[in-house]
Amino acid sequence: MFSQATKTVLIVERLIQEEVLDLIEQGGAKGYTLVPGAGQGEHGRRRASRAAVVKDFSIVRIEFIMADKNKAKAIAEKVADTYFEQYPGIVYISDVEVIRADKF
Amino acid sequence: MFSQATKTVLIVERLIQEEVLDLIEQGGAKGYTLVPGAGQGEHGRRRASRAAVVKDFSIVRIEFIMADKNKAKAIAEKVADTYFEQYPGIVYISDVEVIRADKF
Amino acid sequence: MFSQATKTVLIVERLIQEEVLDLIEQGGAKGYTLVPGAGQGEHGRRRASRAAVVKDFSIVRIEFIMADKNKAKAIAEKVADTYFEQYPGIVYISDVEVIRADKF
Amino acid sequence: MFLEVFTLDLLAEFGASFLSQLQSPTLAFLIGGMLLAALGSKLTVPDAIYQFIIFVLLMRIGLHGGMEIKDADLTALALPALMASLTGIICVVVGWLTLARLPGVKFDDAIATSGLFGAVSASTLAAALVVMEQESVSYEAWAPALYPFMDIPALVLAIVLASMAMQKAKGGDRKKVGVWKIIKDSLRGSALSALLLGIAIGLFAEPGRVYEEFYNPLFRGFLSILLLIMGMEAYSRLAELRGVAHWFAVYALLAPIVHGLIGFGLGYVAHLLVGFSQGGVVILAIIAASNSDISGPPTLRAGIPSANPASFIGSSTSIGTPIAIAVCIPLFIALGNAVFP
Amino acid sequence: MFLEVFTLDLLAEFGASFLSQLQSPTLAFLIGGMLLAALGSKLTVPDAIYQFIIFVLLMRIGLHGGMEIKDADLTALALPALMASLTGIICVVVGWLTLARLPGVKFDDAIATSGLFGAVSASTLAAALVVMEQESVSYEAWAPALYPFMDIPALVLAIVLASMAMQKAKGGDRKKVGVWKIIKDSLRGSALSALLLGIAIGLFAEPGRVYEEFYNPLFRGFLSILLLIMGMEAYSRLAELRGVAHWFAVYALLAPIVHGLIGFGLGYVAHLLVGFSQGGVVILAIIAASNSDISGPPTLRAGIPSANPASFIGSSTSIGTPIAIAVCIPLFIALGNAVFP
Amino acid sequence: MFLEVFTLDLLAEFGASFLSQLQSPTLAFLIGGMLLAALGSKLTVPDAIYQFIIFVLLMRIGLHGGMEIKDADLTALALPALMASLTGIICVVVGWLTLARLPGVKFDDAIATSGLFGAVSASTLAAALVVMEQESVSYEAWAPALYPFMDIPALVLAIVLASMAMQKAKGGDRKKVGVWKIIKDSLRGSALSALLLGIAIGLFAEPGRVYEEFYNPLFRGFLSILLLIMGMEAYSRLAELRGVAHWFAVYALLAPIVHGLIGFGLGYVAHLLVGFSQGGVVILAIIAASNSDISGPPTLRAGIPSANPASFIGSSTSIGTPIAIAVCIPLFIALGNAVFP
Ligand SMILES: Nc1ncnc2c1ncn2[C@@H]1O[C@H](COP(=O)(O)O)[C@@H](O)[C@H]1O
Ligand SMILES: Nc1ncnc2c1ncn2[C@@H]1O[C@H](COP(=O)(O)O)[C@@H](O)[C@H]1O
Ligand SMILES: Nc1ncnc2c1ncn2[C@@H]1O[C@H](COP(=O)(O)O)[C@@H](O)[C@H]1O
Ligand code: NA
Ligand code: NA
Ligand code: NA
Repeated sequence: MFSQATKTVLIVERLIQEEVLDLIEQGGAKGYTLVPGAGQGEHGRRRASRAAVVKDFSIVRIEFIMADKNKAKAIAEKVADTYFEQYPGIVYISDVEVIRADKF
Repeated sequence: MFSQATKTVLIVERLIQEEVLDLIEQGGAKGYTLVPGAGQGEHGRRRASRAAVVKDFSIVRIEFIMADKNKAKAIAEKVADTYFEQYPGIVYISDVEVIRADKF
Repeated sequence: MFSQATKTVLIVERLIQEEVLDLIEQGGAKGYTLVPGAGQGEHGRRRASRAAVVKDFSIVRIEFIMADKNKAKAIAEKVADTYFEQYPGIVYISDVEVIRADKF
Repeated sequence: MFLEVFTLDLLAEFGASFLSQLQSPTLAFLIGGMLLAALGSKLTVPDAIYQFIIFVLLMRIGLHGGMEIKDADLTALALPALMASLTGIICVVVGWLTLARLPGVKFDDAIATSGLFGAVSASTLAAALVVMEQESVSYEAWAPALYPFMDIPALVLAIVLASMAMQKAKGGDRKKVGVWKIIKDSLRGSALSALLLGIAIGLFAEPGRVYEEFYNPLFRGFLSILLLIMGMEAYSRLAELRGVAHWFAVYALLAPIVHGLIGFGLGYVAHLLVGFSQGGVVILAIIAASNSDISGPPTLRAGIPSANPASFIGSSTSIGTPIAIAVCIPLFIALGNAVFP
Repeated sequence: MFLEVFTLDLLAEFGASFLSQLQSPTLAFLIGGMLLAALGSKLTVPDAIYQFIIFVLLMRIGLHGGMEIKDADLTALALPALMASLTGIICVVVGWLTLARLPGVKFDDAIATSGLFGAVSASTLAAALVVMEQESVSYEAWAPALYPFMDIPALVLAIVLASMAMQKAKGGDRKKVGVWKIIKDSLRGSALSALLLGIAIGLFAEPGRVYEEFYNPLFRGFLSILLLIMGMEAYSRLAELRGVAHWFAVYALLAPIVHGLIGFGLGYVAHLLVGFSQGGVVILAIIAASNSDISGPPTLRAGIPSANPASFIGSSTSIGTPIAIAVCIPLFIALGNAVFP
Repeated sequence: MFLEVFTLDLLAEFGASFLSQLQSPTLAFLIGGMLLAALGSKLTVPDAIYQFIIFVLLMRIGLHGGMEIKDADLTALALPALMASLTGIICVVVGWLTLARLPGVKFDDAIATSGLFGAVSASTLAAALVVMEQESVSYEAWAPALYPFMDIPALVLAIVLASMAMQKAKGGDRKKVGVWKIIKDSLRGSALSALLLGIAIGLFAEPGRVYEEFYNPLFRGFLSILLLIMGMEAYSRLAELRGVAHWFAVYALLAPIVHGLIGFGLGYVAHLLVGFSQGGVVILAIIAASNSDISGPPTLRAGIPSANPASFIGSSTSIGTPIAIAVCIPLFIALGNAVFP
């Protein structure tokens, strides 16, 4: 019942969220899940719950599962190339097992 | 100090959250963690931060760690069988290493 | 373009969040991401969205990626040793592949 | 000839009432919300605020009702409550006989949609009360409490119809529909809970001061923001409608008016029989015209899981609610003024 | 004979006051919240709203106090403040001598619980002020500022007792308790911060208008919602109590009344010595009867990590707070009326 | 000699106005917020409340403006609007000629900072309106609507300058800057959207009652909380400034005053030419002195991605905003009183 798939996680600022989601869809992913958060990295700390005077600089964690690892890698690379020179963010992938492989 | 365990992630609508959590407990998991979110899939897009006029249709991401992979798979299959024909949602599992194996 | 790295996930109460983040930084991680949540474990259930009369007892899920697995394990062990005897929480690690390895 | 004059009168009255409504902030905020969404504004009302607004509005309506009915003759409520239930049931039956039989329309989607349009919207009710107060149309203090009497039968009937159809299709053993569970689910929804809590506190305690100092002054303002949200929702869910048969859009356009007329008619019967007031009849018509936006969708989703939410939520949020607020509120107030002496 | 008449008088007074309290929305909302939770309602107040309500209530109390004490003689505060501290300390000692010695009760859990019940609840204080205003019991403007003088010593003492016990158990080198850290933690908590900020702004600026237009009008309404939340919390945490020794429930039932009497007594001494007002004594009694719900729990959790939060939070939220609000507020107002001429 | 008297007068006036401002809650809340953050208080205002406050404040300003300009002569707006745009442009040019040329200052960071300080802060505008009302300085109802006329040109110019410089550096083919996209982005931001929505509803509907009952009464109170947030933000972003060239701090100290004087001067020209009122000139000066805190940062971030947000956000939030509110509001009101007869 379980089959191999690839999970990709993208952590980016809300500012570029819509554009990143577009890249994910264009890259062939059939879905994604997004949770709001906070974080710290090279570009400084971002808080979660406090009044975010600048909403667009808070963090979202986007994950999507794809059956085809190469397609997933291609999306990850595309996002990294397009944005990560100038905008904060990270991306990583890992192997997972899914039920209903045709969904991904 | 580290030992093998299985992480299962379930992404479902808040509408069936309580029932899914019950299945997780009945399946023998000793705990779970839940974060609210948003997402897109076959059944359309769901937003996060905006006024969710219909609260129950927003997404939750539930993860639970179990030492016994077979039990984890059984829960995942049970949830998929019970709900994923009619309700939106996905499930995947992956291997992790935990500290304090007896906790899981 | 992809290289190996280790993802560590810490799920703890907000009460000790700042101290845990300090340990992560001291351990050499260059960043982390944090999402607020809810959960259940040995120490009882914690809800997410409802008025959290005691804010500090809600749950945060902290993840950080490091290129060096041993350093990651050291942080995980340090947190577990320092807090998990008396405070609720879990930690697990898993392998991931990252782009831009020098960032981690 | 008499009818003609009457119709002209009604049209004139409606025209005037509608024009003044356009000036009224109620409608302006609804349209404003649509415009903002259409123009891609980033303005959003946080979910926490939305929940709070619903709570305060329904508490206000409930407290007011509860305090007023303390010394009301509640037997007078019986017949209007019956009429409200009848209206809810007839509306769903109408949908079952029309929408569900149209080509290209999935049966379950149609029944779920009928259930939603048979049920009641708390926001539309709140908007109606503000406009009626403005136009000094008075009503029985308990009239807003007719809400659950219409809401619950409509939801229950829709779910029962859908599951009967499924059993027929599948044959096999009859799975019982948990009617009581549906009723409980409805009453436990956040909007009805707040309404009932307000009524109870109004009845049994003395909340006059907190009502005057807090709940009442916030009513108009919070309603304006709620309408803004409704407008934004209406626009941004339009897209969902695209994937759905066009009949849903047609239904969503007409059902509020037809349902409102059914409610008005049955309310008028109650007027003739037990003297149900003009304002009461108008409220009955408007809640009939409204469609459930808070507790209806999850109840129907849980009860008819095979129905596609895009069909019922899209059509109600994007078309049904704006029609109910922008057209039906002025229409039935005008109708009341025309019909009642 | 005199005592008997006095007691009867007090009982009659208390009965009347209690009955009127049941009518008062304060209690109605608390009970309403319990009922909602018990009936499984989905109504919830979002966390953001809860935080905001606490902020506005405490700012309102602080601003009012700050503006009033501008020209007050603050030396009069000294003795009542001392009495407040004494009350906090005695309450913890009482718990240490009773609850902590009972069979089946873990020492650390008992001390943490005593600390919580020795400390002060901002919500109960707010509710008391509204009821007292209603019943026209007047008090020194600075009386609400007694809060930290009772709250902090209680928390500090509990943590010190727990860590002394642990050192004794473990033997070995004495780890110093950071008393100053506990004080800082308490003062930095969101409730006390807002109270102190309000006092400071009331003292040094001229916030009269924003107080009159915003903070004061929202007071009653926000309090009603806070009590609703408290009621919901009380019910939903009852389950937690089950896993804990029954003595915690008994303690939570009695401690508010006993602590209130201690506070009342010491307040009365201050009345005799420096003329502390009737209302001031009542406030002292009620905050003594209350138990900390915002900053206390995390402070105790951090300070006594070995204590099981279910014991101290369950008993305070589910039993202590309802008793303090529903029983102790009318009780000590009635006692004040009976004792003072 | 005359100048001397004038300066003394102005200083005296400013001194008095400043002292009374220190008493005014406006400033007290700002300073209170800083103190809370500095002392490590856990008090925070939830994000949802912050969003709601911004919405209500801007709607209030917009509704008021919209209702008042219904029968105003809008041609009178033309010249002040031009002056506002000119001010925005000149302010950015000043930054380009000074800050951007200083040693150790990255060009892109400097231009982004200049854009932010050339643009407008809704919060500062709201604070200014409250203080002006208090001191009975009257202005044209449409004066707050000058906001976008200054805000947008400043942001557009900064982004154009930065991208021209980048093209020069890189050589190669000229990538066109999407000016229209920047304008749309600005107008779609939550603050400007709410302001424009309020103006539209004020103009086309009759929101008088909801304005009087809801938006206006909340204005002062919500502003007090917004200032508290601003104060907390100012303190907690100070740390970010450390990694950045000191020139940014110097610029952030001086720019508000210089920009305010530019705005005052150009406003005064409009006064001489078309009779722009004293209050209008003061508003122009104060919005010139302010720096954008809501829509500016993301617009600049998207438009000048190479700029380090710590430089522009740190300096504006931590230094620019406090200076604008605490120094520039009283300064330019006093200047107005001194200069106008
Ligand atoms: N090593 C890391 N592990 C987990 N999350 C990270 C890491 N580095 C950066 N992030 C996340 O990515 C965001 C942007 O990172 P950066 O581009 O490094 O500023 C941060 O705010 C974090 O949320
Ligand atoms: N490929 C995917 N990757 C990540 N999350 C997904 C994916 N597909 C679906 N989801 C999540 O599961 C929810 C329901 O999916 P669906 O049943 O496809 O509508 C969506 O709203 C997403 O949050
Ligand atoms: N098996 C588990 N899987 C996932 N999360 C868990 C698990 N056990 C505990 N947690 C999380 O860790 C928190 C504290 O756990 P505990 O120390 O077991 O009370 C819980 O509230 C959960 O959020
Ligand atoms: Na209906
Ligand atoms: Na106490
Ligand atoms: Na400016």
